[in-house]
Amino acid sequence: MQESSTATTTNGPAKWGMAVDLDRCTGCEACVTACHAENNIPTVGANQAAAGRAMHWIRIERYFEGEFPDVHVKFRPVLCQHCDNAPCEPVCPTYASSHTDEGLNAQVYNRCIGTRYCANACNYNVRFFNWFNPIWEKPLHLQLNPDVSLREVSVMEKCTFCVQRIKEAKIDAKRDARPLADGDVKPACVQSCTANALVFGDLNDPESAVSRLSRSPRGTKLLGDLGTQPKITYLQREG
Amino acid sequence: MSRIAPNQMTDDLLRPLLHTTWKFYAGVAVLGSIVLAGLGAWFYQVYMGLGITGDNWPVFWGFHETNFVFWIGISHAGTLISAILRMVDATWRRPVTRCAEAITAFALMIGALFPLIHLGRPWLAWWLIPYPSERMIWPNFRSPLAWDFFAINTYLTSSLLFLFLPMLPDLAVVRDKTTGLRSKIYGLLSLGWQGTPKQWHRLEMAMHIMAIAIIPIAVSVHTIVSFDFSMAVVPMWHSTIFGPYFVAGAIFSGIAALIIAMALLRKILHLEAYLEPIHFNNLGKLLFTMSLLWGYFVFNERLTTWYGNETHEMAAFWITQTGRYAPLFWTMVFCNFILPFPFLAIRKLRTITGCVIASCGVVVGMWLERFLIIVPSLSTKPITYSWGRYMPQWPEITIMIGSIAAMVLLYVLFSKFVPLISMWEMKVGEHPEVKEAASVAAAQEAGELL
Amino acid sequence: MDRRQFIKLGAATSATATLAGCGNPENQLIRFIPEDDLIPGISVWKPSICPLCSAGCGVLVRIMEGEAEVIRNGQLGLIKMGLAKKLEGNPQHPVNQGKLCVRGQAALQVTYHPDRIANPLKRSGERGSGQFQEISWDDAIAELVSQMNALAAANDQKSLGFLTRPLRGQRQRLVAEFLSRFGAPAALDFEVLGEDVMRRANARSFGYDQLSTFDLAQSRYVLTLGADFLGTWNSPVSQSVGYGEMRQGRPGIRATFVQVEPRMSQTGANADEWVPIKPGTEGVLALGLAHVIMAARLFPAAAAGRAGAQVAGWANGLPAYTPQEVERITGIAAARVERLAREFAEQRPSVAIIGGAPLAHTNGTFNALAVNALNALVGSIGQPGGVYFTPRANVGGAQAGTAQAGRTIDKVAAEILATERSPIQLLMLGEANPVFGTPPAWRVKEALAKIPYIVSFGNFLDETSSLSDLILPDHSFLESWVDDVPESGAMVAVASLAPPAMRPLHQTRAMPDVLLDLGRRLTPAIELPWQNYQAMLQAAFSTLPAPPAPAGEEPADVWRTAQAQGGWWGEVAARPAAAAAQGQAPAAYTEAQFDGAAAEYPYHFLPYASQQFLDGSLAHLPWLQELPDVLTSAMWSSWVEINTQTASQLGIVQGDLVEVGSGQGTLRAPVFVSPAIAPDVIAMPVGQGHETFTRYASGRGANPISILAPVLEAETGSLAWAATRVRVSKVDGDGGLILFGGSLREHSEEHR
Amino acid sequence: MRKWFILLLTTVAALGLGWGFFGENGFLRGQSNTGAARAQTSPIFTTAHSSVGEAVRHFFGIRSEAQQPIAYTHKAHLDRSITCDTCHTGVNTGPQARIPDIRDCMECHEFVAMDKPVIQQITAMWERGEDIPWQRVYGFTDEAHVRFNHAPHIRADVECSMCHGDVAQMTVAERVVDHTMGFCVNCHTQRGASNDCLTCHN
Repeated sequence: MQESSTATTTNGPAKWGMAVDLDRCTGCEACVTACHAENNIPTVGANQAAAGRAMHWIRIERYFEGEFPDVHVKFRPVLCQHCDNAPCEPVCPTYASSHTDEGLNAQVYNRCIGTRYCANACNYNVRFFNWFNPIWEKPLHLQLNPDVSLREVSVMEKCTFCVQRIKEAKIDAKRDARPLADGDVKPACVQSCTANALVFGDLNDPESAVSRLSRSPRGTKLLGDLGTQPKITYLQREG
Repeated sequence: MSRIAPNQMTDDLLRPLLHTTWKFYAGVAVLGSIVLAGLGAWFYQVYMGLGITGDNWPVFWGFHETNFVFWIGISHAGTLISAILRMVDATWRRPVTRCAEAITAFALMIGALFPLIHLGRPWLAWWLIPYPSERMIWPNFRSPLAWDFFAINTYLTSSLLFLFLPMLPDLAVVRDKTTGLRSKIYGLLSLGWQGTPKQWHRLEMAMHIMAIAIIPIAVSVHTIVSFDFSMAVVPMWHSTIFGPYFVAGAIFSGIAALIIAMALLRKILHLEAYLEPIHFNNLGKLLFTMSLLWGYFVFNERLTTWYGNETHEMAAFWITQTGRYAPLFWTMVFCNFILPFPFLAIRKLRTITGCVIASCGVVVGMWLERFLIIVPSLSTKPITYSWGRYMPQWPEITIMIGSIAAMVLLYVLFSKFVPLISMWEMKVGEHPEVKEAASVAAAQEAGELL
Repeated sequence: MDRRQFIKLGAATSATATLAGCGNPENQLIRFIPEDDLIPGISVWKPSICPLCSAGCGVLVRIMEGEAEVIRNGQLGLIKMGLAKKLEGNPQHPVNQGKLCVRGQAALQVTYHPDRIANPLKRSGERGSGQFQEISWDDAIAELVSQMNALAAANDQKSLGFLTRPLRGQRQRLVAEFLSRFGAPAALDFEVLGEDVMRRANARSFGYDQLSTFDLAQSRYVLTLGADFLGTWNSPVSQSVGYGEMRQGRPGIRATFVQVEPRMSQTGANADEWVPIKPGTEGVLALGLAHVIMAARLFPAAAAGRAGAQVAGWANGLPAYTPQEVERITGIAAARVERLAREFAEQRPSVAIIGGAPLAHTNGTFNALAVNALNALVGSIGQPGGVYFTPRANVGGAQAGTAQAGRTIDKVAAEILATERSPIQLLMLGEANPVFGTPPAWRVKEALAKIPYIVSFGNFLDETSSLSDLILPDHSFLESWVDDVPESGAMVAVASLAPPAMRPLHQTRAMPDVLLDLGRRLTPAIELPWQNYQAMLQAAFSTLPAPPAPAGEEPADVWRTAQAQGGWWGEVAARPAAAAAQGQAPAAYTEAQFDGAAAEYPYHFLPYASQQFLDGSLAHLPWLQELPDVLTSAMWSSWVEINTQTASQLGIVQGDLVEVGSGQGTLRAPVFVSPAIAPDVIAMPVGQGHETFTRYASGRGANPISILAPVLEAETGSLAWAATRVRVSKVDGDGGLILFGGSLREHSEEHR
Repeated sequence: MRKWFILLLTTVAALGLGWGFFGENGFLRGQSNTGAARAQTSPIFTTAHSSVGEAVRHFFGIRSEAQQPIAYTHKAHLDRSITCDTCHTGVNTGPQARIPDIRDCMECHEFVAMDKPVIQQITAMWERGEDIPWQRVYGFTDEAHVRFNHAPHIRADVECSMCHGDVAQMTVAERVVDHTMGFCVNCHTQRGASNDCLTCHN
């Protein structure tokens, strides 16, 4: 990622967003496991996976196009789009799903009472429910990231844009009395992305890498016509 | 309508209260154990988590929500019969009102439980109550689920009042007919009803106000229940027709439930003299109207979706029309429309049996309708990669059966403690000279009659 | 209350506190004095090396304080220690440049696996029954010493065997030294999906006995034959980084990427053009392209130099490989061959990559040589955007000899089975699992069972290590000194190195230290010049040149810098290409041979390295089991891929259970009906089907290797794992295919 | 005639339902993306609480007081001009304040106050290689999902005693401040700090 000296904290709150270059994405799924490791996402096991309870905050969607031999495949990493006009937020009766100043779709686990309405309202199906209380078979619990809380039974969870990393970067920047630079925050998926297909940053900073990519003529929004105003821009493949 | 002497009437209608057979205990025991099984399943679900149900990603709602909408729908029986017919002063309603109002109250109690049952963490449901706290967080008033909370509570309160108010004179009769503790309890319940002209006047006034008030409440409740779906941008949910569609469906299933309940009561409590074919005939006509209305709504909903040909909607459309859920869809159409049609449209078939058969079809069909609104749409949301499916598991089936048993049990117990046919309204109806009981004298006479 | 009473009270509450302990049994354990100085909540990043595949990516380990159950002085208790929490790519490392693949991310779970062997174990039941009892390290070492002493006493040192997956760096050197000083033959290495064919071809074509490195970032045209270079093959992270740049890294320039393979791999799914080809004819296509290029006089035959000389008929412009002839053999239309050839020659720098199944046919070396010659023809060797050979850092002086050439597991197994007394009396087993990874016809399990004594250094009980008599569990890579010399993936020489990132969680010991210890205890002792493995590494790395220091400063200490940054990397004098071996006939096309008659077994069986489990050695990691396979979205399953039309002819729908039979046996697995596979090919990922391999992998799915025929690649003698033909029939039963994704296809109008 | 008609229609309805639920393409059967959907519990899941009693205690926020193994007096130490962060290191640089282990004690008590029985008790533990099993006095429950970071609070000049009470005057530290959400929110409001949910919860 390019280093940029532009300040982002000086002009009000950031607006975190992501650009996904589908021409770079290889479908390697490094992001998927990186996300599991970073965010303490439970492994549900074969039976639960068969019952449709597998949890992947980010997934690589695969679509076949055409028939043999003229067949093509489209990969698309889908994670929470952190919509500015998010369908999941108004429906939650307790504000467990709410919008933050920095444009994140927050899921506040302790406030969640498990109506699962947000998951129904979400058009992207990126919300996952803890159907049971997860445990980690010892000593797998030692792998857990202490910066991310463990969600208990009957709580909805989803991609947070690795808010723990955002918070840490902000605290560090404030400690050092410097503005947050572009590239200071990298969610786990972005950091692992082998082909640099994922770019994260502040959309309020017009010079940030993500802003520049989001203005690309290749840029589209997923289900953009639904008016959800997602903050993830997909750069379409060329050729 | 044959005339029944007031005393005979009192005896007939109070018989269940004063004489208890072994059949009652057996019935309560059987129903009670089914209800306990349902409760047990619920507690097991709370203990283990919702994973024991068939809900999954992406079909996060299934049987619990279907049952919620279904029972709230059933609860619309009382509103129509009691309130509307009371307002237009349709006299044939008199023996039917209390049966209908009881259905409203009980179905609503059970229906209102389902949002709790479906919650992952029901012990936190009190967060929906807007109380001030130092944490400075309120419930989200933008959420249709919060609207549900208020709507259902309002409806439950008002329909309990609506059931209870006209019960006062009858409770007073029971008070006078019994002795000891029972008399005291009924005394408390009858709130000191003495049948004075002032009391009659106030009761009439209250009933008029309630009848007027409860109609918009009932309409709004099911409209708000429909908002649970239509507010979400989910294929086939996001529809302007859902409000009236749900209200019509609710009244439809409510009448059907009422017909079934009346037929059972007539048989079991030997009320042949009170619940006459004319009542079934009239309700059958109403049911027929609603069936046509329902058919009209379904046709509208389907046609506009199909004609609109919007990609995401079409997935949910075809899966019910020709896909995995098509058998259920066509069964629903059969039960709600094709089956009731001959029984309700042809006068010769619109007998008590005919009406009951049609009603059974409607109850099943309307349950399927709710299921078909919820599950197919959720399994075919816009992102095709996340398409999924749903299969109920034993806990939710047990809870559903338990809820049906609870309905019957509540009804059985109710019939044990309160006369199921409003005695005073019957008497007023049977003796037209007291019908224009606006004057003090007439009211007094009515009081004496009791 | 006076002070004495107060203290008494304190003591009493302490007793109750430890007993009551909030109902948490952990609180009843004693706590040991911490050995690390860590501040809770603050992460420290330490370098390490990912050991899961041969790419050798550098990682950074996030260490944070946590509380773990450990045994100290024979007592179980809790200790606050530094625990690895997350692995990230090491941004400084030349191979992976800060990135880490899906398997590398999951490598964390190797250390924390619930079924990891925590103590030395001694067999207590029948061999292979999986019954072991814990013994102390002293007893375990003593037992092994007495076994080895017995060999030495009988002057039978030659019957000590060492079976391992290919080792590199100082580990390999140590094992080699140990064996040679004991008098044992060199280690026998085993890898399921080995790359011997590619190395042999590179040695013949270019004089480098190693895998190639591709400068994809600067390529304009990439033509791949079978190699899953973005997923599982060679150095996937390095290649993925290059791929990203090749697509969108240069303003206005976007490389074209063509993938030729009969079953669309993850890599093929990214191609601009996917070309299905008849299995085993890949080399013919390469020569067909060369023919067109030479015929059009875009490049002269001589441009291919030495690589061209390895191919029969090259100098004459390959007259036998006209587009029409290529069409007949490969099934690719002649016009397409011509077009691809022109594109390949004109959009330069262009590069052709071959790997995977094309090399696992009987004519694998031919295929590889053909592609090497094609690359050489268009001048892609050692040029930007082309093929490179990673320079080798000379760590610790001359490398001890590699594994005994030509001595492969199948030959050794046959030898053991053929003789009354096994030629191997004592087998040391590294992390290799040949029982799982060899065709049944080789009877490796039977052979191993004939060895009187097997000692394993493995971390897990798998099909092979469960046959052992003694298990001396190794540290995980995070707990030990690690080093590596990546074979490919970097443009500069790399020698990775890292100290332990965390303290050992269990009662394990590092295998190199066990060997050194063992050597000292033997009679006669083996005199190795190092006290421990750390000392050996220090000695070796100190020989590397220090990085140039700024003027006026002391040159940095290589040993310290390497530890801090995760290794040493830099320019070294390029190794001269080895002289061409004499007497090797130029390769000519011979039709690939398949086991099984086409009439009886109508389909080519194509096993492939799974994205999650590679060759099956990672099937024990729950994160990888639950990872949806990117093309099928299958989790916790194995499956066979069948073409849509073939499936409908056979009356098979998605998820049906089928039986796949070869001349060697049958297996059952659910079907994934795919439009992206040739109709005459049945593909199946390797990885599942373990009998014994921890709670997560045991008894799950089927192992395609179990029906492979023992066909060998003609020149190298390595297993031709793509040379089996099969038949398929639908059988009754629950397929048990678990898919994460719903529909295979998108709404056509969606996502404009 | 009518009976037959009724029977026919009922049969049709029953068959329709049966077809819907169990038929070839019925919603209780057939292939799905999730395979044969099975919803039984998997061994890697458990209920959130080990007993109903524990669940009820959690619900009402009842937590047992910490009972320390050693009656450590904060007052005696702080009176000797030792500051909080002497032992609770990391509090001004990172999220957590370290709870000192026996090595910190022995740094002084290898030389100081050796005659006291409690010190002898500690020395004995030290010699056995054991750490003192201090119990956490404060700390949030898992259900609170709070990720508290000490350092920014210290940098914002929040006194330790603000949240932990006047430990300097305590013998054994006690939980004297109730760390409710209201407590945090009030202070954040007064000081103009963010009251966004994610400030504390993630």
